[in-house]
Amino acid sequence: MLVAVASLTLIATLLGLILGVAAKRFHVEPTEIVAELEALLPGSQCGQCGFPGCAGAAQALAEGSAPVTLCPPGGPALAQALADKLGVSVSLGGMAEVVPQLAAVREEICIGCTKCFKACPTDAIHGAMKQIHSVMREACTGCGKCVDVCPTEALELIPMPTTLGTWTWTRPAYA
Amino acid sequence: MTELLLLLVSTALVNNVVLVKFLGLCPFLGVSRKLDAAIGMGLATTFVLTLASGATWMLEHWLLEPFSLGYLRIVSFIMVIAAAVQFVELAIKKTSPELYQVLGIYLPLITTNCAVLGVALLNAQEGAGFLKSIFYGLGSAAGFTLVMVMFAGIRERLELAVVPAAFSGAPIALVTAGLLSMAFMGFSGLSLN
Amino acid sequence: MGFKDLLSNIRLSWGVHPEGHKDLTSECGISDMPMSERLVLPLAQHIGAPGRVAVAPGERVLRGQVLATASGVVSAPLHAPASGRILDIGDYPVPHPSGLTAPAIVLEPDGRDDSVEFTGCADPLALPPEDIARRVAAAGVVGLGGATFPAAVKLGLGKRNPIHTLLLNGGECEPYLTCDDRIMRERAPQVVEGARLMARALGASQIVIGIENNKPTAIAAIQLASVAFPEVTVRALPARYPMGSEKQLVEFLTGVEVPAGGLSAEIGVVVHNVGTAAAISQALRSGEPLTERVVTVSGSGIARPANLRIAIGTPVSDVIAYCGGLKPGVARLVMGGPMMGMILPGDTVPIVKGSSGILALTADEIPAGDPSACIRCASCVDVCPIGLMPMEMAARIRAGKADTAVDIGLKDCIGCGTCAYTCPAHIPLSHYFSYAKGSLAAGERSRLKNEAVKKLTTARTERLEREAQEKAEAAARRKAEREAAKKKAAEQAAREAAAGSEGVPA
Amino acid sequence: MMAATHSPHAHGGKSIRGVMTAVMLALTPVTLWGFYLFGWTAVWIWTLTVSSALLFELVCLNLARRGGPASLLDGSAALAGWLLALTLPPWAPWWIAVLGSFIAIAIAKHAYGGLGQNPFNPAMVARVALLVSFPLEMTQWVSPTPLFSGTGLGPIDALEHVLFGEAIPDALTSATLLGHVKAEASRGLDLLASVPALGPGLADGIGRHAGSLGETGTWLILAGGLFLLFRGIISWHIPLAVLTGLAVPAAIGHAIDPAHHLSALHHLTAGAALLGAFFIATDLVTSPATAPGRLVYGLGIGLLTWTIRSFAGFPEGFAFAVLLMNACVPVIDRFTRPRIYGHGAAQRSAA
Repeated sequence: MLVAVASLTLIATLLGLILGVAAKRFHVEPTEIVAELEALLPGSQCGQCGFPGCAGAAQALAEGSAPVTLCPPGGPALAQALADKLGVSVSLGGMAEVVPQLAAVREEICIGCTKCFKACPTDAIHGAMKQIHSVMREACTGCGKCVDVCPTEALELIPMPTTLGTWTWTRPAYA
Repeated sequence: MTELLLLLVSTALVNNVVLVKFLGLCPFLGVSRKLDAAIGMGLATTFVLTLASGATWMLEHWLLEPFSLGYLRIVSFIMVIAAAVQFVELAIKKTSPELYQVLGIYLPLITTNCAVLGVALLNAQEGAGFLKSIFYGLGSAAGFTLVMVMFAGIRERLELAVVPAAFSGAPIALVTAGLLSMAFMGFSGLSLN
Repeated sequence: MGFKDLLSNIRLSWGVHPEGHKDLTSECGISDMPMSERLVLPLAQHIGAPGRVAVAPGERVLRGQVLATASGVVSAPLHAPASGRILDIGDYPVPHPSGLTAPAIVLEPDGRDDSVEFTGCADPLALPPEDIARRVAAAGVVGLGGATFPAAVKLGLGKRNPIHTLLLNGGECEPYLTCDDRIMRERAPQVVEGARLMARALGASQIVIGIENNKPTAIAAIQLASVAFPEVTVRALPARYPMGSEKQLVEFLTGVEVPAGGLSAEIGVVVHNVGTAAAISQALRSGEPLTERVVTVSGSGIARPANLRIAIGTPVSDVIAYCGGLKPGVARLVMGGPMMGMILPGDTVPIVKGSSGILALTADEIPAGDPSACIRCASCVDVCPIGLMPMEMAARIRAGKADTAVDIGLKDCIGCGTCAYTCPAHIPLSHYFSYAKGSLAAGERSRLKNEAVKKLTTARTERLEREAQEKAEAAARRKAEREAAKKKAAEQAAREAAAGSEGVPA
Repeated sequence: MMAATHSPHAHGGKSIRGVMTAVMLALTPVTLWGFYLFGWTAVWIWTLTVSSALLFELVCLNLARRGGPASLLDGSAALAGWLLALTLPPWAPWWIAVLGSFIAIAIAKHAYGGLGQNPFNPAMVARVALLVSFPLEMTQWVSPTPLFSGTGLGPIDALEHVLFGEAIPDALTSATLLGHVKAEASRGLDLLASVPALGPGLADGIGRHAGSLGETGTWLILAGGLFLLFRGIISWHIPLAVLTGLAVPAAIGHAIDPAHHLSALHHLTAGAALLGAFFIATDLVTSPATAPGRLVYGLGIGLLTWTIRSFAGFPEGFAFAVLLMNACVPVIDRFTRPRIYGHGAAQRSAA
């Protein structure tokens, strides 16, 4: 009986020692996953994902309580990047029809009250007091904050128009 | 020497540990989604299995038999295997992080891989010599890796196929594993006299 | 064909032999087409930034006057093909499968043909190299093989890496097209002179002109025109498609491969089309800019196939009318060759600098049968000139994994269409690859936009903080001033009070 | 406004039906020889297999609600049934043929999603499944009863035999060369005595000997194979590699120990080697995509066939070898990809 106990404890300590040395030599510092996820997110704090901001969304992603397709402005590219980071497989089907939106000013009823560009997270709308405002297409993420604050409802979200530069071939039909 | 080589071939092909003895099925189905993961898993298991065969032989013949502690066989074997797996996990985490991430939970699960413990116990039961049990471990691990790689290759191709909904995912993997094991029956009765 | 060509013929395992159909137009000499009543000149007729408009609607312009200047390094100017009045500057349909419109200048020729004063040059070869490149740029010459890369920019490659060989591409491996063939036969001296001009601009010591061996008369004509110049050699190329692609031409004529993702200039070689060479020689000699080009109008759906010299901007409908109109049963209008050409959304689109051909194809000339499942016969792998695996890439794209298709070489695909041509299952492989490249580019655009949005938001938050800070400082400053003023007033009052009290007792 | 159709606007004219009909055309001489050699039963077995294959294809296509008559008649199902029929014993009972077709079409092909997506050759999956589950019926060889020689059964009794399947009269039962060798070897007799004893017929070139329905007409198989090579449907790599992979170890084995190993010629002409090399191993769907890959695949099949024939329990290892190498095809494809132009460019000598 004594031999059993003695031999097992001996082997255990020996293996423990080997592993201790190995752990020291193979040490890799753990990476801060939440910071990395937040770095990937667009950072426009637009709240379309339902979380207070990108930091909240990153936290939820790290905990796994939110899907990687939670960020519409990010589009499929961001969903794929988040999936790769978290080592999760993602089906981009759902993302496909989220056509990027663009805020558009109906010039005939814009009274130049400047409320909208104060609300815009990316300063995409420019104009001056009493001047007709206009939206810069490259900067607008289609978050819709401006639409809510506009008193005369001159702002509306339209699907991003395709130009020769952004037109792409459709997916070929497969038998 | 040829006798050991024939042993290697017969354990790898004739009574293949996965497709004939049906040991180590969970990593076989779990990690075979990607070919690189399968190769990584195969090599890790080969290292652990060969190391464990040698270590368990020593344990068996130098400790358990002289002091007739046969009842400790499983406990001590598992301890050695677990230590080997932990060592491999640290090594892989350092050398290739993306393989570590791809293997995920299945890397520490090599400890519970019934092929590893199974082969070690079979060695102990048959009372094979040191070199013979090393080759036996190596052979079954080689068989495991070979089948794993083949199966992962097929599954990677099936990922791209439009498999009917009723079959997609695990069912088609199991059907394929069945066909593969049927193909391996060709080796049954292969005696290299 | 020299022994070396025979030997190298064995090495060619890639490529296909589509039905040539060149007999339809190979004997039609280049004839001029009368000017149409309305020219539509798109601003983006070349690779690189579109031109910046230099005229206003209603303005009267002379032939050869600059309508749009080049903007940025990789761009080319646009000139008026005829004197007349600018009707409009706006969005008009352009030759693109999407049918979308793009900014274009509409010119109404007045038929009086008064032109700008052209500064030609009797012996262009005496010009210094930089001067050649400058004149080529001023003339707005672009690659006429179909790629439409601004020619002058390519001539500038000589500065960065040493160029030892200029390859002239007389392959014209696309079926139906014979415009290069006719140019080589009828303007061999200009082609050779253009080549020598480009070689001089590049500093290249050797010129090799590759012509497919199914054009013997062209080979003879070019050989005759270049007999006096030892540095020019003519090589016969085996007739197969895509022999005329830049990468295949470089590998066959120099034995060295263009590095992946790089330019042929990195291995000291520059490739130009024979049509471009002729255009450069004519532009430098006459001083006239590039305002017209030779176009093959063919296909069994056109009444009178022909090779026409057409002004840039001429609507395709006028070209078809001039060639006797369409026969019944035309299924498809294609600009360029059938293998890489684009379907035209309609016949109102204009001829542009890159239009090498207009084809009216009937139902039995275009692929029939809808796609069925891939049977992995791998004939696409055998024919791919770049050594890719089209069936594997298409399977990955179809499964929605376009990024894994990039790992096996999607970025190296030159879109030559050979795999789709030979696929027994009629799978639209080229379409898959264009779709994948498009969706990857869209992904890249949205990634860049995400980064830009991040910069914008951080800039905005900084701006708001700065404004808040400034407001706070301003408020603090004003408060301080008010206090100071109050204190001064208080002291003032105190002093007055003190002065008052002093006055009285004295 | 015409829909945006992508280039190329031309096509080479090849079609799947063209490929399949060419292969079936190449198979016709061998099949007719099988009919002649084994009488009416072979005709019924062949018809039954091919028609049940087409029936199962129709059922599976409708279940999958995909592909109308076009893909039913593209010939792939008929070809799979045809190849399976050629590897069955000519006087096998009807349910062997129908069950084989079911396994080939429903399980080996449509479970994976139909044409082009099955990793294993459907005919071989069916044959191995039948061989493993019904060893007796699958090794019931019958010596040739040429069609018009009156020895075999008339068309009607042949149909009765196939449907009601009473035992084959003993006079007709026979053994194939491989089956005989395996039996003798297990009884410890050496081959030198037993092979000549079986008479010239067993291994002659003309193929007037027992065997599967389509295995025996050696010269006709070669003719069909060369026709396919000439039409460019298959490339020479796989047939050559399979035959070399079988002949070389056989020659070496025979040289070392003629008592236990058949000669190379015997191995090549016996069993499914020749039929398999030209028609089964070259199945486009389950063979590698590149030339080097095909060579490795073919050599693997040849070697495995020889190993199983010489050392394993089953007399004929070709079907197993094909399945094993089919399983390796994705890995072979992965590691024999052609070098992409411009990558690691081999700076060949400047021309």
